[in-house]
Amino acid sequence: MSEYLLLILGTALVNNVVLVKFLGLCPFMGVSNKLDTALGMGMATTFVLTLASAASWVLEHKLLMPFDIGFLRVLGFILVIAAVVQFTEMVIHKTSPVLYQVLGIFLPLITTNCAVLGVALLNIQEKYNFVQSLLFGFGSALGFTLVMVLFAGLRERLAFMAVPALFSGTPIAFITAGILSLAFMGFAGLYSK
Amino acid sequence: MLAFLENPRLRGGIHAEERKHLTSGQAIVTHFPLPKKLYIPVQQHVGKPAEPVVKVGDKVLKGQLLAHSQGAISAPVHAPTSGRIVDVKDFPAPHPSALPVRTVVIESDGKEEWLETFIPDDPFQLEPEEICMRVGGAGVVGLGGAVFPSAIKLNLGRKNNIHTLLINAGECEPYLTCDDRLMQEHANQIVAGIRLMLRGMMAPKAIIGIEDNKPEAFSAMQAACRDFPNITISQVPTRYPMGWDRQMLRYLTGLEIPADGRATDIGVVVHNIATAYAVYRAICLGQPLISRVVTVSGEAVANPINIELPIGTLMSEALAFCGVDKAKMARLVIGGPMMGDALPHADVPVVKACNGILALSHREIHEPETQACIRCSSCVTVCPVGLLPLEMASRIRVNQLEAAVDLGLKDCISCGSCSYICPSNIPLVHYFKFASGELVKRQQADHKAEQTKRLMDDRNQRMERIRLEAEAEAQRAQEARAARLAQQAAQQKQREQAEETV
Amino acid sequence: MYVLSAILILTALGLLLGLSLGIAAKYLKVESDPLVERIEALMPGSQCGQCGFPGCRPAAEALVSGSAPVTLCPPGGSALVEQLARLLGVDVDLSNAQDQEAMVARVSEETCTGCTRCFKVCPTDAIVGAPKQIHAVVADACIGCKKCVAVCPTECLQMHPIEVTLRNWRWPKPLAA
Amino acid sequence: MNSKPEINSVSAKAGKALEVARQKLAIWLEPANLEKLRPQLRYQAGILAGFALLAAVLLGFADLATRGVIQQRLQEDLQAYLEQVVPAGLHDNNLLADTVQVNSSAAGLGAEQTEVYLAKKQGEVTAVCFKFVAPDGYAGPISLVMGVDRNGEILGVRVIAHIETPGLGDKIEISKSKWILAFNGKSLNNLTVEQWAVKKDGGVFDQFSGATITPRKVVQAIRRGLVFFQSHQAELLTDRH
Amino acid sequence: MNLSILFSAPYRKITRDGLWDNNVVLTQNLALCPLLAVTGTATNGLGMGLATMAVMLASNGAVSVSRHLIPSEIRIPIFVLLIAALVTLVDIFLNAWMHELHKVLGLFIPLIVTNCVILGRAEAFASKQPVLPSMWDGLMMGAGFTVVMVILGGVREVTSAGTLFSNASVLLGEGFSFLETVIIPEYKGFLLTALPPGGFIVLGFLVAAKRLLDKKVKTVQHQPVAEIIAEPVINGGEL
Amino acid sequence: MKTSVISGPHVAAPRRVDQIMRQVIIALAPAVGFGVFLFGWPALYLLTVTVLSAMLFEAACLKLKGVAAAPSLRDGSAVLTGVLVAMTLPPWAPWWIGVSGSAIAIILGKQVYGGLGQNLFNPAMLARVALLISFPIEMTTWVNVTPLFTGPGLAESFALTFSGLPIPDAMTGATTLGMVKTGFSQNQILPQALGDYSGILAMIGWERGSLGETSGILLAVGGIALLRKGIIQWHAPVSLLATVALLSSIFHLWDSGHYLSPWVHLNSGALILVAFFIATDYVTSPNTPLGQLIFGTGCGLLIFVIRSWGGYPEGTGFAILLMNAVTPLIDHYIRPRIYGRYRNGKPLDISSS
Ligand SMILES: Cc1cc2nc3c(=O)[nH]c(=O)nc-3n(C[C@H](O)[C@H](O)[C@H](O)COP(=O)(O)O)c2cc1C
Ligand SMILES: Cc1cc2nc3c(=O)[nH]c(=O)nc-3n(C[C@H](O)[C@H](O)[C@H](O)COP(=O)(O)O)c2cc1C
Ligand SMILES: Cc1cc2nc3c(=O)[nH]c(=O)nc-3n(C[C@H](O)[C@H](O)[C@H](O)COP(=O)(O)O)c2cc1C
Ligand SMILES: Cc1cc2nc3c(=O)[nH]c(=O)nc-3n(C[C@H](O)[C@H](O)[C@H](O)CO)c2cc1C
Ligand code: SF4
Ligand code: SF4
Ligand code: SF4
Ligand code: SF4
Ligand code: FES
Repeated sequence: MSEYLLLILGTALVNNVVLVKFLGLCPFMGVSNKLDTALGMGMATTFVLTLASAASWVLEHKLLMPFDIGFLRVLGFILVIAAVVQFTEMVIHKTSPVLYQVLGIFLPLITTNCAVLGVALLNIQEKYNFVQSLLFGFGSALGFTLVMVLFAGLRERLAFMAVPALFSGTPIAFITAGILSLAFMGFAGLYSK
Repeated sequence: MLAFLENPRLRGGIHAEERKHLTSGQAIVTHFPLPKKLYIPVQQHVGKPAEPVVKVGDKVLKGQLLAHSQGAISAPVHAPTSGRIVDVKDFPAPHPSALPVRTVVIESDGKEEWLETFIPDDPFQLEPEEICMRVGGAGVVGLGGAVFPSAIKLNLGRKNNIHTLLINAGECEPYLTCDDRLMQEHANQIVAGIRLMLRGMMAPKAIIGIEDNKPEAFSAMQAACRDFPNITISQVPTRYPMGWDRQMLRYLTGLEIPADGRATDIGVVVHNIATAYAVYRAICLGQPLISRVVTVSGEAVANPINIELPIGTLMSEALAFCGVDKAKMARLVIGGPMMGDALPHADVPVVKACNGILALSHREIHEPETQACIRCSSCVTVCPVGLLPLEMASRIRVNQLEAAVDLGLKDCISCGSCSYICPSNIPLVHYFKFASGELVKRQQADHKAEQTKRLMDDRNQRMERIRLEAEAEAQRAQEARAARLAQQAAQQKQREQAEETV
Repeated sequence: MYVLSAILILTALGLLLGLSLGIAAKYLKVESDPLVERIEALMPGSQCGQCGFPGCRPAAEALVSGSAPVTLCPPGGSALVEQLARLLGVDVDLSNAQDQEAMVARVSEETCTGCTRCFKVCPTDAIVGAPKQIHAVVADACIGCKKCVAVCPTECLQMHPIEVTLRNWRWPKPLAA
Repeated sequence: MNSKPEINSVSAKAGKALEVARQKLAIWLEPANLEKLRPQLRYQAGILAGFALLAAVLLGFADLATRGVIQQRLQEDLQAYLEQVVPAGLHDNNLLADTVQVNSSAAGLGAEQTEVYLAKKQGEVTAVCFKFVAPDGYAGPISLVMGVDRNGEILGVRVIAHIETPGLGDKIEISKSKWILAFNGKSLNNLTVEQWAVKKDGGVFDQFSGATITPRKVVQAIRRGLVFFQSHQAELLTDRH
Repeated sequence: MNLSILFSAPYRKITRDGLWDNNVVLTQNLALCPLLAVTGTATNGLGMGLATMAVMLASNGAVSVSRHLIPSEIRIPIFVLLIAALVTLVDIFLNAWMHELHKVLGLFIPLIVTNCVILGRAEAFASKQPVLPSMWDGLMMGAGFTVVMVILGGVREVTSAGTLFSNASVLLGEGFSFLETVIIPEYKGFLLTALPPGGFIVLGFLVAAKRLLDKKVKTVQHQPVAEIIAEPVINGGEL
Repeated sequence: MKTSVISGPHVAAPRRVDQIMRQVIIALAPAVGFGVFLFGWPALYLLTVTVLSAMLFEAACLKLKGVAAAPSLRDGSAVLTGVLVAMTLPPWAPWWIGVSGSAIAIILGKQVYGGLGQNLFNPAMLARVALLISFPIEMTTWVNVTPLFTGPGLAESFALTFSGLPIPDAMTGATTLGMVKTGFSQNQILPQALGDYSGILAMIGWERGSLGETSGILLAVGGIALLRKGIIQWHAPVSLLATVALLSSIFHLWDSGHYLSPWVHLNSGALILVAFFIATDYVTSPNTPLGQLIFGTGCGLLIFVIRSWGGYPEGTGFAILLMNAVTPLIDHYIRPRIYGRYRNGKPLDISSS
């Protein structure tokens, strides 16, 4: 049990997908203007990521490995992911038009959110079993959501600050992300020991 | 440091330099020379302006009705002295904009002739309704600053089963001592006024809250109340804005008024101490509210005093009487320095709401440069309401008023504690006043847009109706023509047939 | 042989996913966009066309499709901008927004001939008066559309800023720190 | 005799069929036709499957064509590493082909089973080499490969992969510093247990200023590798082939 | 094929958009993951940029060719399928026949699949435009990406290690060894820029620098807003 | 002439920004003075370089922005940041470390965000952490205690600070926390790893460490002075120290071989400095009392976690930066109860009161 908890925490904090692994940066920058939308995006991603981790594990271990067709891994994974995302998109469109409006182009982009494919591939690379894969996916998504929400909070506050014109908007957001990433370096070494 | 050990009933607040000693030691001056002309605005209360009942040229007696109240919430105004009406015109109001307002101008005849009035033998035998009526007829309004017609509050109290009348003698604003002096000199009359109010509201008990920086007033009041066990006197800590009725109520009783409610909702009515005195005068002496005690103070005033002034006196005259040094005066303020307004000039009349006239020097207003907010959160600490002034101001700065409303802008009482404490000297209250005004403007615009839509719909419907009518008309005309033609044709045919047969 | 199975598996996967997505698309179809309605309700509704669209509804549609900025409607002023920005989740810098000063039409009594032309064009019936009589504008109903000014033959209608009185006086914005 | 016309007619038929198919395809590809097809469920599934088929075929053949080559490249890579730690003069066999699996679960090498490559000269084992991991580097595991001669003396050690801090811990790479060469010739016999440590801990190996953990952990791992070799020495050196 | 068409106004606009006005990274804020993950050195940036450019060229072409076939409901899976297939092909071939290069880039190649800008361009441009402009768009967007990759990698490499294009010969072949330079010999190294936080911060300053340049240019010419919003539809070069 | 309308209040409190900053500097003075005494002239040079360069960078940035530099410099925040940066540096660090630290703090930490009051992260901590990451060697070279006049002279010290020559190994050692971390990595257990640690000396500050962090007692004196003056609130420091003390007590009782005692924790590293002077930074901490309690607790928790299980010996800098990132969220969700309303903003029920 505690081993699983450690896996989730380690994935979310120490090896944070966004700040340490550099995955999923585009939605991280694109959908973090508002706290609410960041939370929405985080939850959408959590859903997709967890599901995709499980689905890709099944694909890998039930189809690709038995038939020795590892070269189709990327292709198969991305196909499954794309389908999961598309499905999520349709559900959100149906249930929450405002959220849909806001997440806009980013929902389809979860497909190419490196985080999703990246985590699915890492699952295989790290030789995780099914439960571990699931938790790894969930932990990564948790880490993603965590930094999304932190970052959105910071950016919401930045919106009221007198940032110089040259830096306001994207540049200061990047710099802030850098400092956030610096802060997360403090977790280095936590999980490995 | 040990803020957490303090009374949880007391939140926020500041301790500004009091500067009450300038005037607190001297008796109220009552020999102010009667001015030649008095300017009485018809609106000196919240609600509808009063409607003048006098014409230019009319002679009036002291205490005579000048304008009667209008509608549900309003109050009459009376002649402060005897004389002749010389004008009813627009005259600058004691308001930061000094924009004009309808004003009755009386030229005094110096005789101070009183109107004959009814004085009851035993006022405490009057019916409660009667008391309320007389208070209303005397034009008494709340003298604590809100200038809400007092009779309405009394009536409301009677109808709502009030358990407590809270008498607000906080006088928490620096400089001001008029209530303090009033209590020292007229304690018995005030207590009589309170008893009348209790009777008028049929309320069982009253609490008087006095800030602990007025020990003389406290003992005077205590002496005056000794025979009336249903009136208690409590000292409250000196901390601005203790005089905010809700703060004092929370401190004294632990009760809190719901945000969208009134004091009467929880069985309390709050009146100012000077209001009680005015009630006494209205009932026991039959005198309407035509004068009041005003603190004239500030470093630019040579002889700061409390002075009883007829309503309508120009502030410039009052200041001249006390000896103001124009060169030293950096700002003229009506009311206290915290909530009062700066006036552009002194040629405006004293009104019922005016409890202070301050001529402040540069040293007193002490106004350094405005800097960026350093988020010190002092403003949060001192806000008695529990708001986040820095956050609201930052939203308003970029015109996001809705966001400011979400943060509680509408609960702000404009007490000024936040602006006072801010080390960066940010005009926080000014932001909130601006935003509130802007919101009212938006509300009105919304209202107007709705109105517009309705008007346009009406018009479109009318146009449509006209068009339809015109069409129907045309149709009818056409049908008629067709019928005529048919008839003609038929006739023709007949004729032809006839010819044929012929 | 593994190549064959690869081809088979992937094709089957494609078939399966295509089918399920297609079905999902059918069942989860979204008919109309309720957002347009909500936005239209926010608009001033004077259909004045200052936004460059032929009325408020098209303007709302353009907003939803993202082809128009939230600052499009001058009559709505910054209040509208703020509401739209919230609804659509976009960032706007309102700090320098300046609402245009509200104006109302006023009839100057010397030159009015009572021709009733203004009376006929006013969309809100803000002008009152009988033929051959001096007309007057009800300031509260006038929306400042200037249509009457355009048709008046004697230039007796002019736009004036709304008069400031104690009733509509507001605190100005403090100078920025 | 009549086979020729038959062939002709067959090819003609085929040509015709092809022609017809081409025409049909052209008609089918007409934008107007596609417009009609696209909303159909059947079509959607089909087209996705079609593209999947296309991709699978493409990749399948690409893989068929390259699988062998890639396998070979990987072998070459491994070979290259092994050659660095086992001098060419010491063996005449193919290292990759001569391997034994040894249980290393107790040795702390980061794996349950370790594949040991045997270097042989004229059929006799002259040296062994194997990969192992220092799991507790500063930033993460450090993969190493080591060659050891019959007497348990180190022939060479190399770092295969690591994620230590660039500029600090990465001096363990041969391309960054010669530090790793200091292990050549060291064995459990010519150094005491205390000496198998960085200088700061009283040993003989240098640390890097400001980064002691990386070298400390590498030294400890290499020593564990030698212990592993020692405990399996007899088993490995006797030739069972 | 007549190359001069590439200098006609619509193509010039594509070129400008790709390289500067609508730059993948600096303006669109896309493709950030590979951008930050591999730009430890200028060489890595160059290699990854070139590989991405190649994939973009091919994927935009493929998407555009098949755009009439694809129903909008399942366009994303199909686009992704195409891109993944292309990337896997590149991966396989590099691995087999340019093994040294693959060893350096190997880790990052699958990342190209998930580079959002490839799908982004497929969606925004190639699925609506004829083949030739689409491919040109892919090329130019890729080029713009590569330029930023190299600049970012260069800045990070110089500040953190004092070198520029180190290891260029390993990655790109011996012919490129001339690129390898030591800018600051005996440099202590400002490690921050080599690490993840530094990547973000340097990128922030790069975007600010572009803004500064744009502001200087803007005083000369001004582009109306409407043009930026609507993608131009180009006729000509129909397949 | 819109501006002529002035709103109340017409009097103002006497406390201004520059006074606040000055008083914080004064409160830091004893600890800084002790640091200079403890580590000699090089420490003084470093302090001077850091403060001067902080002011210089501030002035340069303001100049670039086109703002008059003098008024902003006078508010003293740049000096304070400079002092705080110097206090977190190894006392014999070369001059360029000080200059880089000031540059990071002022430019990256403050001016790109728009200057005073606009920054999201504590500039001094940002500088500390960025330097640690960038120059781990210089930032972990701790000189032995060499009180003024016993160490190198004026000129020699000048050379030490400005030439950048390495400090001889014999003159350096590890800090308490560093020693313990190293001990653990050599598989030692506690009393052994602590060596000849003396809690009393540590409290006075007679040990290796950063320029201004060693003397817990002097820092606490300064902090309490600020508390009494009402310049800082008690919430953040108390909750921070209490959290660390509580967690370390629990774990120390559970396994005293691997977890330091609360006494060592409180006297080690920058804990007291951070609690009183860093966690209370107005700009980067929450603005409600409850928020500050949460902030302090979060800092304490993170410090303990990083010290006990993390890769770095000390975690205060990281903990502060992390909690700075959480601050906007705290401010968003934690708001004071408004008069007449429940915490969720709904008006009170009439019956309930
Ligand atoms: C910030 C603030 C301070 C106030 N201070 C006083 C005061 O010192 N004395 C007072 O009588 N009323 C004061 N008031 C007004 C009271 O809240 C309340 O309106 C008044 O006591 C009602 O009595 P009245 O109707 O007789 O005026 C203050 C109000 C506010 C908002
Ligand atoms: C950003 C950073 C990266 C580091 N990287 C390494 C590393 O890769 N290897 C290492 O042994 N120590 C590294 N360290 C240093 C360790 O934290 C630790 O201080 C050091 O190993 C102790 O060595 P010393 O005893 O020589 O000071 C790094 C420190 C920092 C701040
Ligand atoms: C109690 C207190 C603590 C402070 N702590 C810090 C600090 O840790 N780091 C720092 O750079 N400045 C500190 N300051 C000074 C300023 O707040 C500092 O200049 C600010 O954090 C930097 O941003 P600003 O100058 O834009 O406000 C402190 C100030 C006070 C009053
Ligand atoms: C305010 C302040 C903050 C510090 N923050 C950190 C930190 O985050 N990480 C660190 O390793 N050392 C930090 N140090 C240094 C630390 O307390 C100590 O000197 C050594 O890190 C202990 O090995 C800090 C020092 C001060 C004065
Ligand atoms: S003016 Fe408003 S915000 Fe400021 S302290 Fe008073 S109630 Fe609070
Ligand atoms: S008191 Fe002034 S400086 Fe302090 S937080 Fe409030 S607005 Fe900002
Ligand atoms: S400008 Fe505003 S009010 Fe006028 S038509 Fe457009 S949306 Fe309607
Ligand atoms: S401006 Fe428009 S609304 Fe106003 S009176 Fe003229 S026509 Fe009517
Ligand atoms: S490249 Fe855009 S999310 Fe990774």
